[in-house]
Amino acid sequence: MTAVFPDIWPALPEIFLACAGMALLMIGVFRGDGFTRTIGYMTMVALLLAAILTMGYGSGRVVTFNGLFVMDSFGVFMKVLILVAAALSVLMTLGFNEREKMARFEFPVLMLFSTLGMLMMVSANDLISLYVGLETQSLALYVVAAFRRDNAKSSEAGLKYFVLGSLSSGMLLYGASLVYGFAGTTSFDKIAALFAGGAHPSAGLIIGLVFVAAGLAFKISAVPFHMWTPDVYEGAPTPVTAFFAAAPKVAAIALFTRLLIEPFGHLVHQWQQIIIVTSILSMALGSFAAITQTNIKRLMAYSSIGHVGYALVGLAAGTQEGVRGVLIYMAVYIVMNIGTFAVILCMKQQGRMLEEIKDLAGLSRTNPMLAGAMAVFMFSMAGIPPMAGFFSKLYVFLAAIEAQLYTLAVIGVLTSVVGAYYYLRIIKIMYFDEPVEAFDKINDDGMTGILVATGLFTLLFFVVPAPVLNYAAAAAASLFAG
Amino acid sequence: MASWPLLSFTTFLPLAGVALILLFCRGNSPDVVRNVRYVALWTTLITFVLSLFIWFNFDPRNPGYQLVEKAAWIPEFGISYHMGVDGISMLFVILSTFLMPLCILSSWEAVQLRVKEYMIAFLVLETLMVGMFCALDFVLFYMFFEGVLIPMFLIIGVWGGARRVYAAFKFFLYTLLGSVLMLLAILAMYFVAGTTDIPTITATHFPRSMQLWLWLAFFASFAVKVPMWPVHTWLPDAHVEAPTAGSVILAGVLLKMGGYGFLRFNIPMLPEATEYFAPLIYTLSIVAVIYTSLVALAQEDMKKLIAYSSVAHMGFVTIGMFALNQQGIEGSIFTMLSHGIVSGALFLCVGVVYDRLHTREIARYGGLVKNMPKYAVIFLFMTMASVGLPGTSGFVGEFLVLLGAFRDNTWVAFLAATGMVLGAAYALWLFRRVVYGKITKADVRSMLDLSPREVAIFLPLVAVVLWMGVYPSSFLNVTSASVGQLIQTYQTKLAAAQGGEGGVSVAAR
Amino acid sequence: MEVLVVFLPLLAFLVAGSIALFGGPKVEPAAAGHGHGHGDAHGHGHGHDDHAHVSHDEHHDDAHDDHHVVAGPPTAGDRAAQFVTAGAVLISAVLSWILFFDVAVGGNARTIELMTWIRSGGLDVSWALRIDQLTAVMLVVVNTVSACVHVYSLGYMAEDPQKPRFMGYLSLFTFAMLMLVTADNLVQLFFGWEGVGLASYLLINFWYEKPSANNAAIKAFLVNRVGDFGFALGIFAIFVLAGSVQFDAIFAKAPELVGQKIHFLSWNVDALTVTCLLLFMGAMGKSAQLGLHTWLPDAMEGPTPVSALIHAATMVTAGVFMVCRLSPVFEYAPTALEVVAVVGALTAFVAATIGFTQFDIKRVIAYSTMSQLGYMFFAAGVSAYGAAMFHLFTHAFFKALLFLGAGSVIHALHHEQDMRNMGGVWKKIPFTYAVMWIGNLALAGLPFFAGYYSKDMILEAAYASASPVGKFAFALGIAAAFLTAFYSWRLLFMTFHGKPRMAKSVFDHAHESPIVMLIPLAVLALGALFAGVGFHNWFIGHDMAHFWGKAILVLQDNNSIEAAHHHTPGWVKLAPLVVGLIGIALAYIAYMAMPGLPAKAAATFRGVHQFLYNKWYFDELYDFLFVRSAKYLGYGLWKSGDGAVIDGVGPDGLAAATRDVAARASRLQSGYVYHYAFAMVIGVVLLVAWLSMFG
Amino acid sequence: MIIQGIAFYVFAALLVASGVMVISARNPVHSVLYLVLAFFQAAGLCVLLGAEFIAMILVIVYVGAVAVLFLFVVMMLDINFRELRAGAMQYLPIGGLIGLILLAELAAVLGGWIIAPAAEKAASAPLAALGNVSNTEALGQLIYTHYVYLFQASGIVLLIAMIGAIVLTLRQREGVRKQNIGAQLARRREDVVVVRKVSTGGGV
Amino acid sequence: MEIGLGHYLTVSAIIFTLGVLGIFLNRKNVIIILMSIEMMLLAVNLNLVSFSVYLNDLVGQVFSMIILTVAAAEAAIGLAILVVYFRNRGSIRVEDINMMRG
Repeated sequence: MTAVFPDIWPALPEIFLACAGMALLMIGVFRGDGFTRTIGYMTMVALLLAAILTMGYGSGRVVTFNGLFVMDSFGVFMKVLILVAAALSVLMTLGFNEREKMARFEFPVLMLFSTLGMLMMVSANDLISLYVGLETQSLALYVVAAFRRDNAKSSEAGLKYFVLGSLSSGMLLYGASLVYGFAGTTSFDKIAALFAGGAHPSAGLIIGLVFVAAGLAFKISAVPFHMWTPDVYEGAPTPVTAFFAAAPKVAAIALFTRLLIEPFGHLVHQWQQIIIVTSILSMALGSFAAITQTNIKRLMAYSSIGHVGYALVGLAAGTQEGVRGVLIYMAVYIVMNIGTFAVILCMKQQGRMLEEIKDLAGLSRTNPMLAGAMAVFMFSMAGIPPMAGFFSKLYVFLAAIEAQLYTLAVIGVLTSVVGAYYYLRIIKIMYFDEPVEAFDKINDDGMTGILVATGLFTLLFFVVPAPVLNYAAAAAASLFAG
Repeated sequence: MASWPLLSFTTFLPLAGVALILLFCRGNSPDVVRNVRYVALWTTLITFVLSLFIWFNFDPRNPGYQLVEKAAWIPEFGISYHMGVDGISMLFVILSTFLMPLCILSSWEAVQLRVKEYMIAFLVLETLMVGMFCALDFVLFYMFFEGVLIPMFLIIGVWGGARRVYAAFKFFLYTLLGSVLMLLAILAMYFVAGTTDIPTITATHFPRSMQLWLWLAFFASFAVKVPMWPVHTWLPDAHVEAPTAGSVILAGVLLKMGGYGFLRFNIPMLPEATEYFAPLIYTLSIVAVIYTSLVALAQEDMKKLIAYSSVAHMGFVTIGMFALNQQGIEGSIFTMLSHGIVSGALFLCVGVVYDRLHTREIARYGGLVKNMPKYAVIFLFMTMASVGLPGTSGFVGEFLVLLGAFRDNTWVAFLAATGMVLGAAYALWLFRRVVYGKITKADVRSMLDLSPREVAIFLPLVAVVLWMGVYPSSFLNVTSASVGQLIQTYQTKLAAAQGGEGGVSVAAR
Repeated sequence: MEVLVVFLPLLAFLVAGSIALFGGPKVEPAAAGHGHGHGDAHGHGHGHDDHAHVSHDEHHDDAHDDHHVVAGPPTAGDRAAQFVTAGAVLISAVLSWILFFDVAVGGNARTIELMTWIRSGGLDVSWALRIDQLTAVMLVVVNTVSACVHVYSLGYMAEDPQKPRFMGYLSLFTFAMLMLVTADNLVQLFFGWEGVGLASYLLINFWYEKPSANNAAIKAFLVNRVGDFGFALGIFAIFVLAGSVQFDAIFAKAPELVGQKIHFLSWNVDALTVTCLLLFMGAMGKSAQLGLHTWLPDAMEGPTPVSALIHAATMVTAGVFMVCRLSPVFEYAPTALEVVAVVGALTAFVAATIGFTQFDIKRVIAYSTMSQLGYMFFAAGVSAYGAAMFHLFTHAFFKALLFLGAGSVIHALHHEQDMRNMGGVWKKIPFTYAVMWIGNLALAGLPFFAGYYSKDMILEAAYASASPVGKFAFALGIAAAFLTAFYSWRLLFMTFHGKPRMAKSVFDHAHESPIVMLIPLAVLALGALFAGVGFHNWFIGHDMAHFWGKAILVLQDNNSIEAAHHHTPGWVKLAPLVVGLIGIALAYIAYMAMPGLPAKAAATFRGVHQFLYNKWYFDELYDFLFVRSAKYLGYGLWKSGDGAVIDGVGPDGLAAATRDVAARASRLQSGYVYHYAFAMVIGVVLLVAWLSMFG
Repeated sequence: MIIQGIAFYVFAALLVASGVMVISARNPVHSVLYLVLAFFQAAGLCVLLGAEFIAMILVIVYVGAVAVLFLFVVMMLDINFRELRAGAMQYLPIGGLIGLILLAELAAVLGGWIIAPAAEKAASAPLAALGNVSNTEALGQLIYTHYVYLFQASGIVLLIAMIGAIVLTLRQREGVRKQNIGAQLARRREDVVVVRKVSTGGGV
Repeated sequence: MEIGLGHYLTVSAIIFTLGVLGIFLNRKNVIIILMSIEMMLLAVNLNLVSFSVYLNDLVGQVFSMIILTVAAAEAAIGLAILVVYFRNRGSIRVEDINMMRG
């Protein structure tokens, strides 16, 4: 049992981010809050650099750090997604924070550290590294949720998120301890090897798995572990909400997927039921509860719950096609979600932020481009072709049908119709209602850029969908090859 | 000519118009608005001319797909960009492109608000409609099929009447509900056939139990679209609230998407289920014909009445196609084409008076013939075409449908033929209340007859209705080979499934 | 020539229609008709319903008057329209007489293919002109009467500002009727069939401001549609049986179909019987046979020339023509023939009973028409097709004459139609009086007048026929003949004799019609006088077989005319004449000798009178059964079916349920951390329980 | 063995009892103290198991740092405890039921624990491989080598916690005089001292 | 009276359950919730240590150490958030954390 210097190259993006984070922290400390915007840009650059580093990884599966860390195409796909999402989120926050007088240099740094935690989650190959990654991400998120510390809603959001998040961590840990006890190891590879031999899982292991799954379900806000989501989305500062809805969700889904497919891939019959149930509940709740909402952030929370339900449909299939569906789903979801939040961040009148859906009234008259972009996102989220959202749903349902989960698929499409209702309601308010007062002009090039980019992606995804689909397919394959 | 992708050009040309509008027509000055209108008109006109080339290049003797274009789209999934037309779809393409310039013209003055968006919505709609009829890949088809909802939703919702929001939502969600189930069926088919290529899937055999489910899923989508009783209630609402041109397209083309779907998918792909469920279709269609005709009698709103009549006419369509013989299917295609023109024209007729008086309530009119003789002539002509007077397009389709149905099941023909009587009843009753009688209202007295622009809208419609009524062979020739092959496919597959017994039982008459 | 005969009226219609629509002389007649760029021969133009801009006066709406008075300057193109239409039809008429001698007398039957119409699978329908003997007879009838009516209308409608429209409609009708009679297949027949229906609708509705006209027009169209419903099904049945709708093909196939069964609705029935009955249903509608007759009296809302042309001479006889045309099929369906005979006989009788209680001069003639049509049908029903056609032929002349004569009276009396307000005018309008006499004599079947030859032959044939219902038909026919004579002279006496019952000013102003109206009357009077004597040899006499050629098929066993020639007792031949004379005598007694008698009789037999006066309550019955119930049902289905049930349970119900669920779902989100934690724990507990039980 | 058994039961009983008191004590200060007690018992159990390093950390980190932190906060927030006492346990029945079910589920499973046959081999850091060293030494050998990733990552977690705590709670109060050492040090005599001649007897 | 793994696991299960109960039974004081979380983590640690010992595998104890570290960090953050919350609302009653719902 000799210690070997571990192969650190697969973890290069993480290491880079960790160093960058500390460096930026130092810069921030010495230059003060006035330097926040620069730090923000630097954070974004760091995230993008990390994305480039990730893409430079290539392919093939490498396990390092004594089996704690794994890197493969799946990881590349998810990490790039996370990094890009995080970078865009950072870009969106800059202007907002300055306007809302919460521009503090720690903010981008915390987002960066949180992103680091997400990367660790994606690469986790051991229950311990899973936990550490998860906590790295979560702790930073707890803080940013409560970042507007003079705002009661924000601090309440932080508190709720923290309390429930800790509970979920506790559950996850308890589950992990059971898994460890009943499998004798925390390493994913070894657990997988254990069941590859056809070993019948003991009841304790199953219960452990349930607890772990519950903990992770919390992170992806799947029903019934979703309860925090609407409150936190509503209460947290809008850019934070945008961030919440994007990158962490990808990371949690990635982790969840890896956990279920790699170590517990052979127990698919056991966990499939859990996933099916949560998936159905999530889709249903996401569709129904959103209908009565008046706050757009809250609505987006329910929307994200619903979307997670759809992504889980793919996971429930437990097949390579299913994972592929999940990946495509997440990729598209991230884009349209960021786009939607970019629109939400543009909702302001005379410098005042608006969060009510009815404030969008007549947007198509006062700001046709913004309304157009929002309409594209809404149709996409509703899954109406030719928007990207249609394709993402297509592939998860494809997987479900292939796995013969017909009931799940039928419930899925039916709830998507219910869900379409509230997306349409937003469009209705923008297009059919009379305008009240125009929004302020968007004079933030970054925001405009994000809107244009995400809008075009969502709208024109159908033209050349092949690259994304192919990458997703390769990523899914790498998960099953290992 | 055939060497370049004619279908794609026709499909996507309207988008070029959209681009032109977006790029060059900025602002809201009257000049810009006028330019927008002209761009839209010319785009649709050119598209129509282009679509005529499809007809010229179409070989009516060839029952297969023609002008086929195929390009890799998502090759890993067996999904390709596959376009082509056959005798069943070609005329619908022409119908769509034909109605579109008329719609633009009819909105020339009626739409003053947000003209740019309006025209863009219509142009996008045209692309989607044409694309849907050309698509030979399921995913492509579904994309166009569903995509239509978006512009139509906006058209109803933004430029519609008082209850437009309710109508738009009802339209959207109702149709969406139906079609998502179809999506699942498409996916299930994909796993059996390994591709979403429509010709390939048509050649694939599906197990009987699966066929039943698949059929129901497709049915859910198309029945709503057609619409069949009892899922028709979105139609009256949508029609009443939509702007005139929206109603025209809705009745003229969108309803046909359902009928087209039945023909393209349910019948050739799922023959056993088709045979099994044909009585269901018959029943629902007959109920539709009688029920909605009666309901139409009771209407007080012109558009609603015509909307209900559409349901009844589409009842004929579904009866015809599930008679599954040459006359029935050709008749149903013909009825769809004819209904597309005639009901479109009727909605335009309503639009004409709506533009003048801003009400569709029948009781508000009366005696129009006195001041609007030209209008009365055209309205009557279209009413008669709707009633199915021989010599107009309405007759040929209705006759063939009933003949086909009679060959299959006399009860069906018998009950459906009552629609002939009821149809005449509500149509003439409407006409009498609106056009005949004495003028009692001052505002009606001051209504002006058709303007040259309006005459220009109606003349092509009248011409086509007559053409279709007097010399329908131009259209029937196009469809016959493909319909023949469709029946052949259906019967061969059915015979194969039933272990050879039966065979091609009904001689092709 | 054949093409010219048929399409000249269409051309005329297009010209007149354009003039009516666009008004003024600026429209070049040659170019006007087909602004849509289509061949002028195909299609009946876009001027179906042409209405001039000039408005009407409004003083007629309440009364039953028949004429609208000018209230504006005549349209500039009036004259052109009149010349074109009348001229075209006159040419057609002349040509058709030439054709008649060529085809019918000369035996040159032929068919001219124009172009394909509908071709789908085995169904092959063309536009074609079938000119055989039957057609030739009809051509003559249609075009002659039509020409007369066109010319008559020039005078009768002189004061109407919408002459072009009217003339256009008349021409349109003529064209449709010609298409009907020249049809080579059932579908083209149907085209003409519906075309005349449309023209009838338009013409009844000519004075569109009158609600009664509107209603009558719709009624006519709808009742006809009910008939067409059967007709269409009959066509389908024929196609299924014979594989074609072309006459020759059907006729060739018919003998093979005897005894064949067809599964119709839920029963297996004799194929030919059911087919023929369905076709006959169409004929019943068009020819106003009992059950589907209610529209005909109401159709008198139209201008009188219309009644003469359409609702007496031509269109209503289309049913008879159709049955005769299809004689090669009907002959093989004896049951169907019996039904035809019975329906015809009943119609003849019922219509006559109603006719003698009515007071509206046109209605009386209308019921008379209906009754005569009944004769024609039972003639056809006993296989005496020649007799049916002959009666059709003669009836066209004398009935058109009667109508136009009545029109002349109405014209003279300033739009008065009620016979109770007439009387004593015979001196004022002697010419009209004379032609009315001629018409009535022909109608009543007095010897040497046209009706005598045809009607007597029908009755004899019925008596002599082998058909089991022949005697029944004969009996009803005789009864109807009696009533016919009675009401004809009742009409004559009430109208022309006795004391003038109208306002004095009206009486003083009564005057003979202009010459342009009298000439047609004269022509028709000649027809009524000589059509019987001149043609009976061809139609029903010894040249019959040669005359009809292959156009009519009578099986040897059924040849009732032949039988009538040889085996009729003398009293049968005399009976119609005798009852006719009795009828006239009674009418004289009742209306000339003892003017108070009718009222007393009506009071005595109040129930019967009311029953007859109210037309056997058919209208009320139908109104209750169909019209009201349809509207009630429609309204109910709309409000409760669509509204409450389908929408209520379907979209709206679902939406409400969704909103409800949504409200509950969001209420779950209480905002309390402990609830959230609790939910999570319960989730885990349940999942664990689920898995430990079923995992 | 007996002693070990007795010790286990004592620790376990006290652990459970203090655990109950933590969640049921009316005064949060008492809760914290019971929590400290619970930690001590847990440490005792660890010692019984032979994991003395973990036991020490429990005492040092939890008792020494975390629990005291709690205490600080409890005191600092200065809550009106009387008000908090009322009706705390009204949801006990349903909550207790769920708790019992959870416990039953767990216990049912845990009772049947056996070492999976392959589990021995699966061990990532089997004790045997480390030789005969103390628990602390063994952990030390592992944590900086095989588990250096976790070690570093924990560092980052702590860093985040630091940043977070500071960001959230540190307040730069406006208008509060603060010592500016740099400014003080950079002060030169010339900048602050001015020598003026004051005319005698004229006053200032 | 052999003390086996089962005993330890049972104790930790009880503690875990108490922690869970503490989170949702407590309606008054957020701090109690934080303490309950600590108890849950304690139970986990106990579990891990006992498994580690019985499996003769130190990984469990490494895991446990990491958890301890992270738990400390978590406590710090949690208390920081609590303080922020208290400053805003002047209360840490659990029932008051109810601004957002629906």
